[in-house]
Amino acid sequence: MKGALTPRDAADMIADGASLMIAGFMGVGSPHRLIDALVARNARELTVIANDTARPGFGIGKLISAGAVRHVITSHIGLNPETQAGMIEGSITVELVPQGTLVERIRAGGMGLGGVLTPTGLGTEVEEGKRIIEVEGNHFLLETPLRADFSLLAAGQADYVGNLAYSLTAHNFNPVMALAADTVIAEAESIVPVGVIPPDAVKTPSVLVDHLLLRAC
Amino acid sequence: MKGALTPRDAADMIADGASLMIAGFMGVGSPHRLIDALVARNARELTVIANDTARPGFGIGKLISAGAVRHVITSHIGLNPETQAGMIEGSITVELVPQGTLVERIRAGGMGLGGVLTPTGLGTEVEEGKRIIEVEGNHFLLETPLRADFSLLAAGQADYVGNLAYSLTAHNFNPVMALAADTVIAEAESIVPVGVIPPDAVKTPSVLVDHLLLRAC
Amino acid sequence: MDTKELIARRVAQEILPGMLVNLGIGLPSMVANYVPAERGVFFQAENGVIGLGARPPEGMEDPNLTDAGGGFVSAVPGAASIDSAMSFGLIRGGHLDMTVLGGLEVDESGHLANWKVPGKMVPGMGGAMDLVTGAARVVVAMQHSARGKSKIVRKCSLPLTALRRVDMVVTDLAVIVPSPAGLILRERAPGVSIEAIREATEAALVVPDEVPEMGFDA
Amino acid sequence: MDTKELIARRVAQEILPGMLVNLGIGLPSMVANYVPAERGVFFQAENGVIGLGARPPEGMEDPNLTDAGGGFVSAVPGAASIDSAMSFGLIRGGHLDMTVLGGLEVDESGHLANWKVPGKMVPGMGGAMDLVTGAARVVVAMQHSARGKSKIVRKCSLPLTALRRVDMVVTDLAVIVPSPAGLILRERAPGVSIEAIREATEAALVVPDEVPEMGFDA
Repeated sequence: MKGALTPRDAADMIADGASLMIAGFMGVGSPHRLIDALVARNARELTVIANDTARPGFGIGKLISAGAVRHVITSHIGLNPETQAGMIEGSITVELVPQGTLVERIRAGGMGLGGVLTPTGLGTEVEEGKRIIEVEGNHFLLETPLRADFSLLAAGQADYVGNLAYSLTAHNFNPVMALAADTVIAEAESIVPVGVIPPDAVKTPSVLVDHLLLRAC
Repeated sequence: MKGALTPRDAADMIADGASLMIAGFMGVGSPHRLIDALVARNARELTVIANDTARPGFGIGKLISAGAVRHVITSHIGLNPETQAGMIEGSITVELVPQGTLVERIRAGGMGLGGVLTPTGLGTEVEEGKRIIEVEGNHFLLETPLRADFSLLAAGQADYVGNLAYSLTAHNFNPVMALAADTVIAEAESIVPVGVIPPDAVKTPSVLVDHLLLRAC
Repeated sequence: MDTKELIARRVAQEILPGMLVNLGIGLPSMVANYVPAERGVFFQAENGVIGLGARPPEGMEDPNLTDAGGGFVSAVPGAASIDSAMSFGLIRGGHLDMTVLGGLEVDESGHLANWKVPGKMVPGMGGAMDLVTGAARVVVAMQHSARGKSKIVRKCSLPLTALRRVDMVVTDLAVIVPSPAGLILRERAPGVSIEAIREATEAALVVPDEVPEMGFDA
Repeated sequence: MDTKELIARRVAQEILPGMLVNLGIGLPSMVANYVPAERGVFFQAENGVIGLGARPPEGMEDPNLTDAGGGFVSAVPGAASIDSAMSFGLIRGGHLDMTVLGGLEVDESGHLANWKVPGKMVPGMGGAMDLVTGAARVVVAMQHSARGKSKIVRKCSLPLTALRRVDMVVTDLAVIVPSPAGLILRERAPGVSIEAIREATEAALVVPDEVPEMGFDA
């Protein structure tokens, strides 16, 4: 862990055109301060890998509304009509991935696997262009790893060395995304002294976190 | 969760010839009471899937000493000369699997994946008989899922519905093995009322646990 | 009883003690209202909680505890938080006893389409493809028709959610069980005739000698 | 200074502030003794702890906290418990900055063999194959020879641990850096001549103009 950043410094670190994994599920467990900072610095041409694009005015929806996003790899955009409109008019390209496949592709990218075989998507549009592998008489799609330049995470608690703990349904994609980017930036609801998060409660070990946002004022 | 069992009832449930995943790393995080009960009932011809066979007189080593094991799928037997001797004289067959591959194969078996691609083992003896799959110019071994008839787990705490929490290095293979068997039996150092293990501290959700051993006296 | 309540109550009867059940957004989520607490059922939401409970009292909502639609929920005693990898490990790995999903079309092969209307509505599959592929039992809860058009069709015209045959379809008119022999009409909604169901259904139905009315205790 | 201490102290110099480091059982585990706490290094053991610490005071040992060899350890402030899937995710995914492993043979291609002597000793690869495949840096810490026979060989006769070229070999005689051009002799142990190293080494060595002695502060 390289120390605490202001949201603005973090947003400046993320160049236009960068690929970002952004944690969260309909905005729950999303790094809202980082998102606001990206909107504030007028980020452009981002690729976003995320479960969904939340809704207009909330979470990743703010990036969509601001026109910051060029490409999305996601499982669901049904609750954000702006993403759907952007897709139809061509300002945003969208790659739809089944949710369980999305999380495994991210995990594979973070954990050094060359891919995983899943039955999900067999015989559907998701199959198009993918290799089908037979194992013991059953067929599976070969799904390949995903990685990004940055992962943007939101934790309930962080400690001074960067260990993260999450709360209830705010876990979602945070633990896997923590492994799958070149640079990992996290924000936390509270930052506590080392030792306050006991080893068994750490969900993302500090060694994965490059930067922590300084505490919210 | 179907309620608490005596170790003896649990051992009676496990027929000779059954395949067992047994959690633990050199005996740490292993279900010692279940192992003792299997030795006591003179179990025979077991297949054991486990990280290692511990050492003579400890953990899985007790099953080896008792002659209960016919086949082992494991990453390491170096600290148990009895397993090595059994392998050489032919009373035990041993399939050696790299530790990171072993845990991914178990996870794939438990999580409905048809396999994973790993670079580990490429160009070594581990490669023999396996398919090599190319993804974006890199080569990987296709490793297939593992499942068993039973998973035998050890938790630090269990609650009345079967939620499990683990302590420090006693986690190891417990969380993945909890998904990868037809029947999951767990023992715990303590059994506490529902609510004592908060949702964020549960490492194995109760829905995966079929039986819990009654408290140790 | 309105048609949504009828569907939700009938689906609730399929949920047996101790099951782990995933309920989709919308109509399926209403099913929870008709499953008595003493049945010991755990509801899962794919966003990461096992043991989903009712909406909390006003002012007690936790922004870190919602259902898959983003609505505030609570957690029952014995609940567990899980991340997305574990959530879909449970789903795809066969640990989920039942999923209840909405549908756009179900066809004579028992195939479900529920994630895309090309050129019109592309919400994305979310967790639906994994749920239909992996859950031990798949129940579709939907209105029998939309804008006068049968949603039980000969062959899905919309993109499929999975190749797996769903196990049961519950509509405001009927309970239908897809099988290798086709769609079996198992139950009628109260006061609805077999003829009326046939008329409202594009697909061919296999009609047994006895097609009882759905039964409701209350 | 005995040869094991010499090797351990020299390897310790490779460990930079803030690194995540895995130490193998045996000689490699001694390296931790020579890394000052203020360097802020986290030691990982593949059995599932990040932030491995020294053996606890007598009577304070926790049976649920050991190193990969089963020996009692402690956990430093900021430690984290992880399961085996995460442990090897860190290793294989390139998150581990360095691993220090023992060796049976290293050859001119930089290949390591350390898990099997066919017909004699078959301990199994444990985590070694994943470690050598995935760690950002692989350092082999071993005696230069065993029973008078060089362990730095032309070509490994024992089964390989991985195809990946190891990054450094530290022995009681030398520091050797495998490269596409062969094994480069980088440092000599104090008082050991280049000639003595050549004689003790089966493999061909690339010898630069300057081959300084290992430097030790204390």
